[in-house]
Amino acid sequence: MKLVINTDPRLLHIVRSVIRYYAQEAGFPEADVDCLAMAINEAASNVIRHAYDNRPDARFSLEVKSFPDRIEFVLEDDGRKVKPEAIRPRSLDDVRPGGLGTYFIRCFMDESSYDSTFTGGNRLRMVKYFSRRVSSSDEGSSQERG
Amino acid sequence: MKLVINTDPRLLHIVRSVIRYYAQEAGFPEADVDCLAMAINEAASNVIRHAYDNRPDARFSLEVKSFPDRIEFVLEDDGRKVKPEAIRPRSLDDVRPGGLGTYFIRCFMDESSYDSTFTGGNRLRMVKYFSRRVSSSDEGSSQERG
Amino acid sequence: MKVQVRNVDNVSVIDCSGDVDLYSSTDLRGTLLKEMRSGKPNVLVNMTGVSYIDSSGIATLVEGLQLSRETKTRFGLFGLRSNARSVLELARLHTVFAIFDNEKEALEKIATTEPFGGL
Amino acid sequence: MKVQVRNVDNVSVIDCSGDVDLYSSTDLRGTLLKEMRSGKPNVLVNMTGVSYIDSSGIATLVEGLQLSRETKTRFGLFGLRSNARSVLELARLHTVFAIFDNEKEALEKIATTEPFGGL
Ligand SMILES: Nc1ncnc2c1ncn2[C@@H]1O[C@H](COP(=O)(O)OP(=O)(O)O)[C@@H](O)[C@H]1O
Ligand SMILES: Nc1ncnc2c1ncn2[C@@H]1O[C@H](COP(=O)(O)OP(=O)(O)O)[C@@H](O)[C@H]1O
Repeated sequence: MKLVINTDPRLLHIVRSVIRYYAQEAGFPEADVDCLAMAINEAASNVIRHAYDNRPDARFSLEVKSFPDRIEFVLEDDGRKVKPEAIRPRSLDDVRPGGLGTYFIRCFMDESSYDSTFTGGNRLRMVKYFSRRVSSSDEGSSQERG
Repeated sequence: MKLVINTDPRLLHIVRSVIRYYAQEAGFPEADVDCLAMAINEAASNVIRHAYDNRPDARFSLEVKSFPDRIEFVLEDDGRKVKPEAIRPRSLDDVRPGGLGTYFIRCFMDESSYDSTFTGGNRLRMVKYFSRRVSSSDEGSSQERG
Repeated sequence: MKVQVRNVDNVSVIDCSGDVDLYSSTDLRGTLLKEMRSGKPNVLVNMTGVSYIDSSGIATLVEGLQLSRETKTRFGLFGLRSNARSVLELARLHTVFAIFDNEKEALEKIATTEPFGGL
Repeated sequence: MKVQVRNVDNVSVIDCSGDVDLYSSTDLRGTLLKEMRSGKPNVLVNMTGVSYIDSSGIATLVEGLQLSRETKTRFGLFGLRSNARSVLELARLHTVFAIFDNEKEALEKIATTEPFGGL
């Protein structure tokens, strides 16, 4: 499935509905379906807020691909390039508004990384495996890019 | 905007939401927004039922393009080719279930036609002008293809 | 969409809410045809909560109307919102259904409504 | 999402329902900050109808919490569904908010809740 829509927060509910459908179809339990919808909602919200400074008339695309062992989400935009090192989820001791989106993405996805070879704006790839792998590489560097 | 999704009736509400958003953005009054959402809902339902015989795992695409004078919708599928001459909205004197979808499309759109040069399955293009043109050609042949 | 059946005296009231489309109309169809086939003398569809109805929903209601003639069920609709009413009018079907404004009127009049001969 | 304010004695109850996301959280933010700035002594957010809340909704609540310290407003939440509660827990924010089970408990306890010193 692929969706190319405006960077308008009023369309986020559509993003969540579509993700919920494909996550359910892929066989994820309801709790994971909620988490995946939320993670993609957060990633799309960040595109709107950070890559496009809340411009509602730009575009981004979202692709969902199901595989036997995983589901993959690819979000592409044509906005300002993210400096992956700038994306640092806030420390949880820090009670302030903000910094939660990337933290939720990291919680809900097994992998999340920006494609440094992408020539447009940003290409964020997120992966969720059917039975969540818990390995040291997951907990560490590969997630910190998300 | 472009959407490529499964031929699953459970996704039709998403099609309607997306169309409503773009029709509103284009500036159509609420009554027209409802009609456009319904027309595309009918066209997509027909793809699911007739081009794919209710297979939920095929795909179709929907594209919406706004122009200064009109909004265009293009629905593409890879299913069985429609014989345009087979599409005949039922006569309104005929009380039976069915035959209404293409009638509603004809009522709500100013133009609607299958692209005979399309090499895949079907490519249905529908157009709505901002101030509905009422001309003899509209009432006649160009709509009967819908 | 949600579909639920209530029995009010000898009338089956089918409460529908939400969008009636190709997906959800199968639920309404199942319930409607079941109520008629089970020999209920009067069946009403409560459309108060129906925010959207498309051709598959209309087709379902027409199917109900056709079956009601066979099963001799008195069949009516009530509580149509303006968009549902417009869709029925556009399809020129508003005259073939017994349409009541609200539940009170529908319950009062359904038993004395002429069985439909329009089909 | 819908946001509405009710006054129950000297408590402002902000009823929210639907999805709180980047689009709708601006409504909640506006209402929440306005109630606090207008000098209401107690503000409660009724989350009973909130089916979804994302980071922008949580950020809005945290902003309310921060402002409540400046304006000396007692601020609490009630009626959280399990998914809203999980999201707050995941963010480790469930302990910084005064969270009540339901409106009755919230109204009884809000006036005697310690003002928050956790920020
Ligand atoms: N798509 C993006 N484009 C550019 N910068 C981003 C993007 N996503 C996240 N960031 C950066 O990462 C930071 C943390 O993001 P996040 O955890 O979502 O919290 P918030 O957006 O509320 O600050 C942001 O403040 C921003 O600097
Ligand atoms: N996308 C399509 N592909 C193939 N045939 C179609 C398509 N759309 C419509 N048709 C044909 O046109 C007829 C009328 O369609 P419609 O007015 O929507 O009513 P119904 O689908 O209920 O018969 C259909 O029965 C079908 O034969």
